[in-house]
Amino acid sequence: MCSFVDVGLISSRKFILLKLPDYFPLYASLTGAFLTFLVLVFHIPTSLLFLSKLSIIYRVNFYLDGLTCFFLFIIFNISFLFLYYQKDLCKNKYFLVSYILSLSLILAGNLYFFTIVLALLFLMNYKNRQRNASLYWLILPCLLGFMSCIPVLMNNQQDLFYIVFSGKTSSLNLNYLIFFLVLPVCCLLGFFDFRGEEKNNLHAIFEDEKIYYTNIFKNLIGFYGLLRIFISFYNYNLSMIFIVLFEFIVVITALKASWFCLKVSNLFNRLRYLFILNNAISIQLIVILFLALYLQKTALLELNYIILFFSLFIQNHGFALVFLLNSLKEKINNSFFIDSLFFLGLLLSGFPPFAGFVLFWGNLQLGISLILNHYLFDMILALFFIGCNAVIYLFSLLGWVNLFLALYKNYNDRLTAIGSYFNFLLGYGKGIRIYLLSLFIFSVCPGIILYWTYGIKNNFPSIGKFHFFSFKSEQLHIAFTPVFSVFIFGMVVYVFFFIKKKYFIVSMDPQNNQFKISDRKKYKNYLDITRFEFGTKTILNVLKDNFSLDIHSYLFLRKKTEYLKIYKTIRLYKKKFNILIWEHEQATLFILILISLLSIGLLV
Amino acid sequence: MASVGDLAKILYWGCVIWPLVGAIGILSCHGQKAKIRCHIIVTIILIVITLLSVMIPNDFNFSILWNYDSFTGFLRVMIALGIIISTFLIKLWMPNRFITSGNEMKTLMNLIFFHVFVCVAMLAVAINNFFILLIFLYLLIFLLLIVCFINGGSEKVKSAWNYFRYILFFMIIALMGVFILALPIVQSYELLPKFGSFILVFGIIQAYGLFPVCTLFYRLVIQLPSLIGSVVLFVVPIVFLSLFVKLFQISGYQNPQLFLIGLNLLSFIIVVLKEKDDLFVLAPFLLIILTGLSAIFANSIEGIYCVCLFVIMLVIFAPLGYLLDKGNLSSVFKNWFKLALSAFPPFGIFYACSVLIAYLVLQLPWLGYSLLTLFFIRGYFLFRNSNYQFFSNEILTKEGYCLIGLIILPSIVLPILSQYWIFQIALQFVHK
Amino acid sequence: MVVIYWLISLCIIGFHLLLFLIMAPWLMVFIKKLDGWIQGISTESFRHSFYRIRIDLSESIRILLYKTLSLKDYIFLVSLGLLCTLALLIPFYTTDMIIKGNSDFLFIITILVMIPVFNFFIVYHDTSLLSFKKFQHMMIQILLFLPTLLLIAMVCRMNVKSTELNYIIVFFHNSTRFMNIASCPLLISACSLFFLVLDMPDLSDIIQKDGFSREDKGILLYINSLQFLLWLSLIAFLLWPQSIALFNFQQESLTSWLLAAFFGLLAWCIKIIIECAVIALMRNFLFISKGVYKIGFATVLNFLAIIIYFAGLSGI
Amino acid sequence: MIFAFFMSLLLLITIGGISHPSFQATCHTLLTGCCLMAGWNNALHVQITVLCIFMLLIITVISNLILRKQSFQRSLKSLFIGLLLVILAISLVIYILPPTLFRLEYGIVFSIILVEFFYSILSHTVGGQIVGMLCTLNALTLVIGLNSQIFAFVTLVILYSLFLISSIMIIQRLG
Repeated sequence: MCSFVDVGLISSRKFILLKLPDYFPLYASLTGAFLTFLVLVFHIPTSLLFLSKLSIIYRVNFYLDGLTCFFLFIIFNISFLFLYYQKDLCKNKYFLVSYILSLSLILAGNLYFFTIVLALLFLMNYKNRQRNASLYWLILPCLLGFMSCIPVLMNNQQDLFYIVFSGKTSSLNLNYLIFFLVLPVCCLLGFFDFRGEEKNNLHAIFEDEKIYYTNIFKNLIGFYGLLRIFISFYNYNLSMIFIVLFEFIVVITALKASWFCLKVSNLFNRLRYLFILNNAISIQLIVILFLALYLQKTALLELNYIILFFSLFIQNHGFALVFLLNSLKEKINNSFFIDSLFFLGLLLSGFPPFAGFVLFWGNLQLGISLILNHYLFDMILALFFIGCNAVIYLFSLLGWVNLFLALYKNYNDRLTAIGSYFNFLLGYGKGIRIYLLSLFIFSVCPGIILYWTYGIKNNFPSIGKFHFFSFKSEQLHIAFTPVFSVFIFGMVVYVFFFIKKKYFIVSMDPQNNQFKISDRKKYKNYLDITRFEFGTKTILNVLKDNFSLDIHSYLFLRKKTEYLKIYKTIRLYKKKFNILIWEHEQATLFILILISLLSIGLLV
Repeated sequence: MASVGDLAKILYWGCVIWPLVGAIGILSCHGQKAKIRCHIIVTIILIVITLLSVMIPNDFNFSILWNYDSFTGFLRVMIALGIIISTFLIKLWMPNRFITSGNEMKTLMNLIFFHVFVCVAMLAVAINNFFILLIFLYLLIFLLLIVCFINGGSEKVKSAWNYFRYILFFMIIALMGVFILALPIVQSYELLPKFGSFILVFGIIQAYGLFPVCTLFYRLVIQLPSLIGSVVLFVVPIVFLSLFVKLFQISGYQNPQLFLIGLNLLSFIIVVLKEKDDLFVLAPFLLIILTGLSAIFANSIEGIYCVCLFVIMLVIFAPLGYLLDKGNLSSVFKNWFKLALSAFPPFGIFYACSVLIAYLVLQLPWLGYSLLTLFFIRGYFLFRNSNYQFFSNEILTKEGYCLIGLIILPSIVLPILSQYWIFQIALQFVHK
Repeated sequence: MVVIYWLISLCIIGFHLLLFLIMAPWLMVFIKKLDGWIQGISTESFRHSFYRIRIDLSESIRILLYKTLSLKDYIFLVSLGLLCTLALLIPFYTTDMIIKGNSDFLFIITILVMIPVFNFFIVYHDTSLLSFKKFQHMMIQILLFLPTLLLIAMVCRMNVKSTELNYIIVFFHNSTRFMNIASCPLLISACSLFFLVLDMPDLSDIIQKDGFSREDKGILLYINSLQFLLWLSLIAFLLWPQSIALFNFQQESLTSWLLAAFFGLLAWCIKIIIECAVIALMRNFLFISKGVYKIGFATVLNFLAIIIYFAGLSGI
Repeated sequence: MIFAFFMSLLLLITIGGISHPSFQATCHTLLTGCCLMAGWNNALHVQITVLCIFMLLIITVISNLILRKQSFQRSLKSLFIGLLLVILAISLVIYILPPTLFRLEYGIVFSIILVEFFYSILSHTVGGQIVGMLCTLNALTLVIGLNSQIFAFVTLVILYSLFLISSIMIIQRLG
């Protein structure tokens, strides 16, 4: 289908690196998934595994622990999904290279190997004459700073070369590490590629769409890098500045992404910005982790870990499927595509009680309980945190609603009954249906995933009691069990349909059985005129109609002419100002001295 | 052949005398092609001998003239490695560079003086006596003068003569410093050894190309024929650096740390500013400066470790850069070289720089961070316009693979292989 | 003992749901009556309006059970289902039902915010431009109140150390003082919710001019009344959480719980009536020129609640 | 005392300088020989001092032969700069060296080196450059003659020989 894609460093026409037969990576990833599943479920101590023995022989460290197994499991799952549909996706092996790179990075035992593979990944995605290509040459020196901030004198004099992840080396200063990790991780999570609707190179957007699913690996690596550094070198003397900087970047990108996903009309771009929005919200959890450590509130850590890993698991699997479907858009029939996107949206967006809402709920509860002491600064921080989260959640809701409206607006005459989506007799897309149903089950009763994250127990200091159905933490009196509400809703719906089927005859007319959305003849004109798009114009009009709030003039930048006017007035007054100073030279001098003395006094 | 030590000594003198034998061999061959082939064979055998001379541990006691320790062995191997790489590159990329403008006599003399130059360098690295070392160093520079005379051209001769005079002045200054340090009462006054060591160090570091002499050295290197130029670019700095590192063994010597750091940073900034127009010849100067910076802390294990790492980088990237500049290769090669030299991960001098900065952050945090910011600024200046094509069809040819191999060799392969050996060198050198 | 416990909790749930489903339409009629009484215009009599509602509802439910469902019907069903789950989560007069650990304040207000969003999808069923504007206004109105709702959650969290409704009740039961300064923040934030419920449209006006069939009108009206009742019961809960009986069967005897439950029910009815009166008064006498001022008032009240909480802490 | 007199005379010659390079070189080397002879008794090894004196004689002959046709000019500016350098060097040495040593002599040697090097940089003609460097080498012979270490002497001889060979080649090539 899409024959060759010139993306990143590898010009795939000459891609002769990997000549493996097609089925080899498929089975390899399957076995990998199975092995890591075993390790996670049965909490096998990872020191037994043969991989960690490999390092002694080849002096290249491989390191395996609960965290790596968790991320490996996700990567194997996603790659199995993509390899299964590789025939329909692109021909070139661009996906395989990023897959192998991400695997080697996660297995990397020492920091040198870690930074090398991370840099390779950045170079892979470098496209010259890209909009933010000059950003790459700011990220690579960050990695240099990252690598050189770790003191050469590790515990053993012998191994100057490797700074290994295995030992608990608390001699490091985490601030510098985080400071140098902020930019690369944000770039990995896609916080900087806010490409607007470039009309001129549509080709770029089309080309990008086909292989955007590889960004899932970049995203995972970003999270893994941050968590790995945090676990291996964490100590308590973080400094507040870096955390606030990180929080500031995350909030800004979240707001920007949410605004863009309302403005943009292309389906792919809308999905992309929602992906970035969800990343930003889950990164906020990690920032809360750092804040909890800084404020020495260990009661929060347990719930934070659980929610973080739960949302990581669901979000990555969900968005992998979303982008895979988007790449397969032409090949599969439309109704299946729309329904699965609808269910995925329901899962990821933040509609209660599924995974998106859990992410938002966790963020809010942890954020509030983190800041709960009685100082004015904390109060302002709490209000800022709540306000930003509210706006982000509001815009993400509108973003997903916008997506569903767009979907139903374009394809609404081919909509099958949603109820019949999950009966597995239908032929096409059985794998995807099973995948989706399992995701729903996981999101409703999180115990299954939380049992796996307990494999990471020895990494984290304080993982408490295990609750199968709910996110609960006794000290903070926070609890949320999604399964009960689904159970009640299911009961109510079942009662209605039971009565309907038992006592009332389904109408004999077969044609009537077929689900029809509407006979669009009567009110054709209304629907087409009304703008369903939630673009800027609609929102501004809505605010103007309902609340008579005209914010059009504030939002958009003034034209250039106004700047010119300001510049002319300044120039006019400059001459007068010089003459003034020249006349009252002594006075101005005296005033300047006075001001400087006062400021110094103030400072001291 | 009573003990293994004697074998090591014989091998050491072997790797000194072998280049002379090579020169005689080249004389005896007749015909351009035979001479060049003989030259290549001699250089290949040279690296074999030097490796052997290093592998065999020596138990020779201290002698005033000839002193063997693992660090000088390491330097000799590196010099041999550099020579191998430069000859191999010239043969692969521009075979006609051997023959200088058709003049039979000039190519012959160039080849012979190349070997004599190597022999003197091998000698100079291991000599322990300060005065004899100065003789050999000055002999090296005299050889360069003679090569310039042979190849003719008033421009060449003038630059060589200027460089020759400057180095003579700095050597005299160094000798004055040594005599001040050798005074019997040097310990009783705290200013005297400081002044003496200041003069001594200032004399030596100017020789390997720090500011202000680097412009002269740069002009000299450009004039030289490509075979000798690519080798001179790293042999002269390495030899003078070995002298600079051995200064710590002089009894009264006190290292003027702040002055040296300042001078190094100043020359770093100047090289960065001048680098925009021709990176390929100036880049080795950057490596020399970084080696000098890490040599300042040569009395500690990490200092020597960084020096060894940077010597590896210098030995491989100096000829590569010089020949890239001379040969007309595609811009993709140059982009890869620029990436390797920019100290960004993953290839090139990233690992050595990170180890150096990490150590500096420990010792002098302000210096570590200033160096890091310098790398940031340099990265921005180097890669400002973002249309760098790294992958194209040229890279998938023979030359492309050779270039990438050469870039990956010092950045990943050599540090891993030689990590244990360098650490032993550092331990032995510091505890002496 | 356990069997009795499950039996009683089942009948509590049943009575709770019946109460919720029946009381809702009466409420809308009662408020219309109050408005008429304040403005001095004569409204239709109680008996006639009940008769009309009863016929519409029974008609729509009968047809709903008969015909195959279209997207519009799905939306109605989903809204009804969500409203029933919420009804069971919010304790009106007693607590400690089976769904003890799940009634989280954030979860409830998100679903309450979600319902107008679902209703907006009805627009795809060829409604008129006017109804499109009305549904869009309802959705935006409630979504813009989200920051104030989260502020209330924060006040709740700070005052009662948890946003779980059951825990709030337990907290106030344990706190011995009857009406101390500490419980005032919750009271004020409840009052701020009045502004949210103020402009809740009762959908009767748009339905006449539109092409909806009879049963759609009935269901839409019913959903809106259920939603209105839920918001009022939430406000009632926040106003005086101590009035709700604790159903921990182990400590107290059955009779004491029955008494408390009856008192809780009575208190709930009185609170609902008072709220209706307050809303009717606010609708007639509180002239707010711009819609956005309501949100402003609500946030200001919440800030006031926070400041009072701090005042309470520092012993005033 | 004689030693100090000869040293001061030597300093005069270096700063003042005679217009003809070969005459300047011969005077400078002969005077360094006289200084050596004057400071004869407090040298460590007399033999090395004698060797230095003979070497200086040979060098005067060779330098005379080489610098026959050469010429260089001295401008007032270089004179003043030379004076400034001398004052600077001597004051520096006096500040650093202890009073027990020959502070004046060391100051003079150090200033000669600086001045002559500076002159060789300033002069554009080859003759001036060669004479400048020769004088700096003479100052070095003075130090080595007195401190007298055999290896230092060998280095000095080789430095002189290499410098003279290169100057011969330069004069042939650049005239």
